[in-house]
Amino acid sequence: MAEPVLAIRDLAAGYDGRRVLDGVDLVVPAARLTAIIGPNGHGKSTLLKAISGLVRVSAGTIALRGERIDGLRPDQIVERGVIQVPQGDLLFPGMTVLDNLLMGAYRQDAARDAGARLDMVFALLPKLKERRHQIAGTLSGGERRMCGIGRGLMAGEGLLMLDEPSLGLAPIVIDQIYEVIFDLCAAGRTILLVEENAQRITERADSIHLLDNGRFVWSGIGAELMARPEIIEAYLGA
Amino acid sequence: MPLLSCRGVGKSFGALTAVHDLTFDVEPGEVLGIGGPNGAGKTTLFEVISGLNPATAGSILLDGTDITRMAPERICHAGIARTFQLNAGFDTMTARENVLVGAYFGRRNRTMPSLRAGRETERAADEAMAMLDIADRADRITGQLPVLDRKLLMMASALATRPKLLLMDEPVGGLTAKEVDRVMEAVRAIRATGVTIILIEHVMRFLVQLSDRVLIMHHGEKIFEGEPSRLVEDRTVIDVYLGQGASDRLKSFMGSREAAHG
Amino acid sequence: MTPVKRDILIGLVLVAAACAVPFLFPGRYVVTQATLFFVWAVVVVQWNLVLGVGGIFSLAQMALFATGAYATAMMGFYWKVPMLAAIPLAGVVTVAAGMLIGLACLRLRGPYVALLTLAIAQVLYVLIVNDTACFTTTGGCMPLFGGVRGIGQFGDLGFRALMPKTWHIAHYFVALGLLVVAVAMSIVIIRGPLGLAFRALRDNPGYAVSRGISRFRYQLWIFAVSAFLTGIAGGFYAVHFRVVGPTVFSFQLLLFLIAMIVVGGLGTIWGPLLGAAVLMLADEGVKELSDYRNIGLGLLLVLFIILQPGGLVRLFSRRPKRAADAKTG
Amino acid sequence: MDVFIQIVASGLTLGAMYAVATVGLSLVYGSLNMLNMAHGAILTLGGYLCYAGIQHLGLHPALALAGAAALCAVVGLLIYLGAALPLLRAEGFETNVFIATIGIGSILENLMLRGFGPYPIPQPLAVPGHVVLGNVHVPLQNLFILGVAVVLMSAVAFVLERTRTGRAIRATSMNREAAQLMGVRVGRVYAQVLAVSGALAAVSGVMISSIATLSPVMGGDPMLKAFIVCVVAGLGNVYGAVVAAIVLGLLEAATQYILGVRWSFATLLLIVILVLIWRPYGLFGRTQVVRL
Repeated sequence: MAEPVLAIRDLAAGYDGRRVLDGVDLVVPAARLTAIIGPNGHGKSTLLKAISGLVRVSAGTIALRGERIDGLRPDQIVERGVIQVPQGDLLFPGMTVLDNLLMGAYRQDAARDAGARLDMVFALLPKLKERRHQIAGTLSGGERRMCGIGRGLMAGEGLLMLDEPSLGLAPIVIDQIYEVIFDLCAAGRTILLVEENAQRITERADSIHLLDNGRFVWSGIGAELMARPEIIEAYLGA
Repeated sequence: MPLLSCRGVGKSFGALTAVHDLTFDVEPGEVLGIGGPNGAGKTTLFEVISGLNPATAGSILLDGTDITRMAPERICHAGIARTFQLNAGFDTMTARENVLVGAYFGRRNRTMPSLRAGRETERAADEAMAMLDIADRADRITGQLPVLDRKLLMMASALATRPKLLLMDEPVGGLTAKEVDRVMEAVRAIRATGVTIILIEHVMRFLVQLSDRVLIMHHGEKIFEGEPSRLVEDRTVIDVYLGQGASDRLKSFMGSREAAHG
Repeated sequence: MTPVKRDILIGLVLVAAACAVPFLFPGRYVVTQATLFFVWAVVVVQWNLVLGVGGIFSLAQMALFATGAYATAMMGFYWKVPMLAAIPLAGVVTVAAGMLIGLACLRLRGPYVALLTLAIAQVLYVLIVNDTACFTTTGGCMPLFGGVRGIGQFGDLGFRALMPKTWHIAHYFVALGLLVVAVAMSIVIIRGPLGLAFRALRDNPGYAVSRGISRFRYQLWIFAVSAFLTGIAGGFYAVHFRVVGPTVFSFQLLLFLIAMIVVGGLGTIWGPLLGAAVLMLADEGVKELSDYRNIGLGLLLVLFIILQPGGLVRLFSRRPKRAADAKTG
Repeated sequence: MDVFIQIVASGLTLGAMYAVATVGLSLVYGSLNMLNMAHGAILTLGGYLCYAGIQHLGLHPALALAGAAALCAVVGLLIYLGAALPLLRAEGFETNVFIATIGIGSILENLMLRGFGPYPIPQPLAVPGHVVLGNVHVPLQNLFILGVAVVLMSAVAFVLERTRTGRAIRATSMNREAAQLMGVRVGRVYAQVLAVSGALAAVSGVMISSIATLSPVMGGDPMLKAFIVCVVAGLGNVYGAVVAAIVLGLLEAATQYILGVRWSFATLLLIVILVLIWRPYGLFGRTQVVRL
């Protein structure tokens, strides 16, 4: 098998003294959709933050294409091509949509072909083109999410991590967002996705990992998960 | 007479209307569940009822008394207590002190506070903690408690104000299925003491099992009001909120429950 | 042992030790410095209620102290009010001033409070210093607030006449008495319902309000309560030094006092007291440095905040790490 | 009419000085939530360094000004490395850094007291001559100050709006975590902002001392006014601060003329209190809805 894009071994991380992740192992293969599911408040977002360097890693290693990135600053990690679309969008509220997107291309090598990438993002998310001069703080929930994803795409190639892209959205908007995500997969993008609703991704994800109480308790493909209703019942509820 | 009566309640922030012309009643002893997409104005409705962010239109009556423009602490004294979406707490204080705040200040207006909280207040706080089964956490610092304990603590301090009406904003957000069951038990116990409850929740299992009646909001307006079982038959609700998938799952869940009880 | 009982025990031991001081060190210098220490300790213990317990970043405490001092002096100077009546009256005047400041800060968040209160103190200073118009001419030109030179000759507690040799010991015990009252008040407030309300409002104002605590009422309470003894301490300071001038507004003094609270431990009962003691001693120590004294104190303050952000009192605390700092965010 | 020109001329000069003094303060608060209480001392230091450069080293005034700005930028950088950076790691940053910078300001002020003595010294950097508008003699010094301020403000605006660094600063001040996720090295942004703020403080210190005098405590008054400007504009709002500074300068000139110097500061304060009661987050500040 080809070298994975991301390999995490025995990772422990948390916030001042409180350990949220303990003994996490994860492999994200290239050009695949890897999904993390599990109840809220059990470390999914913390894991993405630890990968991005926002949360300090207290033990274990994170390697990007064989090169260790744990312990690096967030900007260094982004510079190496680990892009996160955070939960709750975290747009720059006082900037226009266009400026938000251009901030996405802040990385040195993304800045060079920002123009071409902008066309690509506008083609993928036409709503953003309409709204490009609007101040981001005044967008509706669905538009904000699209702006957040578009901003992530502006950063160029690399690992794309999406933290609950469907959170708090009306089902119709969720469908649109997932259409974009699946399109990106089909185009060969490596994606690490955190999602609360397992059903939504069981058919499309290449591998699914169930995170509970700071560690992975089950891994497999979607069909296997559907065959184990007791797992869904115990961890995710109906 | 209904315990709570909202008449044409509206709330706008400048040009943005968060809640629009909302009318509904809550009968004493009832549990009303509120659902709807994020940004539908559910939490804003709670802000309006609890007075933290007063209504810009309409009126709200509690037991026939107009509380629309009352200060939030007055509304608390009048008998409405609330829990919050995020795990609000007095983080540097002990769990017991958190509940004492509710027991001492939440029941009546204290213009001239006494030098000590007093026996009765302390007993009320201990009772509220015992009811939610968190008495053993009394001396822990609140900021260091795990999520479930913080949520139960928030409920205990609400109960300590001896409310007629309890507003609960996503009481099981971020909890595992097992923890959801524990909160569900707690809510049933609270209800058994005669407290009327309005709860906002996205976890439909929780919402439909506890509620006598469900109200669905969308873009600040009421798009559905009725029994939980009718939720999955309503086209609008499915279209804007549940989606076909969630609706089917809910239907089968309720079906299995019927079968189990019947 | 309950916390209150422990506090009372600590308090009794300290008072007993303090009573022995004038007999162990009969020299005037030690007793006078200790008296000054008591005065500053009263101020920081009260200030700590606002700053540490209430989490309200008010820098107006020295302006309140000045209010008490000026009110005492002016009552004595203009109306010949006896000092025993003037000082408590000045306390009441200070309470009114404190409540006004509390009212002005009611809707403001952390740094805005700091700026507003600092500006209020500064404007009082500027008004007093710039005032050169003669208000009376008895005994030379005298502006209403005394101008740069301040106000003198307004009266005395009477100890100087009564015991010309040992009046400073009498003042020592008066100041000690004030401090005992101040600490007792601080214990009652921090451990009682008022403290519960103040801390609740500090930790989470929105949540506190929804649990029935009126922000308006308790903000006024906290400013009123902490103003009263601060004003009285100001009055005593005026009587003790027999003159009040605009130096009480000095930024160095403000810094010195705020350093006491921070070094000792914000929001705790004994922290400010400990900090006051440590800084008075440190000040004594750097006196040799004369001109470099303020630099030394500044360095001390900066190092303390960076190395021991919770204050000295945390070293004695058995409790696990506790966020005692004011939440301004 | 002459009175009007007089007020506008001195008001604009005051406003220009306050704007330069305020922008740095506002930038720092906007990006770090740090209220830099040492700002006034840095401002004074700038004035003295320029004086020392001209008087003792015999530098060309422009060179002395640039040198003062550069050295004060270093002081800003040192404050970041020595105080802000370690405090950012602990809880209660806003409170701690506030008090720590009070201490730093006091240290600087006392060092200057030691180095330059307590007595006021004239600032040698002066532009002689004046122009006549109507019947009013407007000193060239005032126009020079106005010119420098306009250039500096334009430069700051250009950097903020048009450069990669500027976008990073704005992004960091709007959302620190999001900026990090875009690849912004926020530590460097903080250092840059404090350095720029130090340099601007130095320039404003030179300006202020050139129409008044140099003394170790001269920074207190402009810092307080800079705070007032910040508060009126809404903390961290850079452009609002420029507008508020100019309005404040004009207002101060007008009240000085109408009520006399003695009451002008009290009047300004009254206005601030009223503004804060009317809008607790300042004129251009956004009200934050706190969700629980």
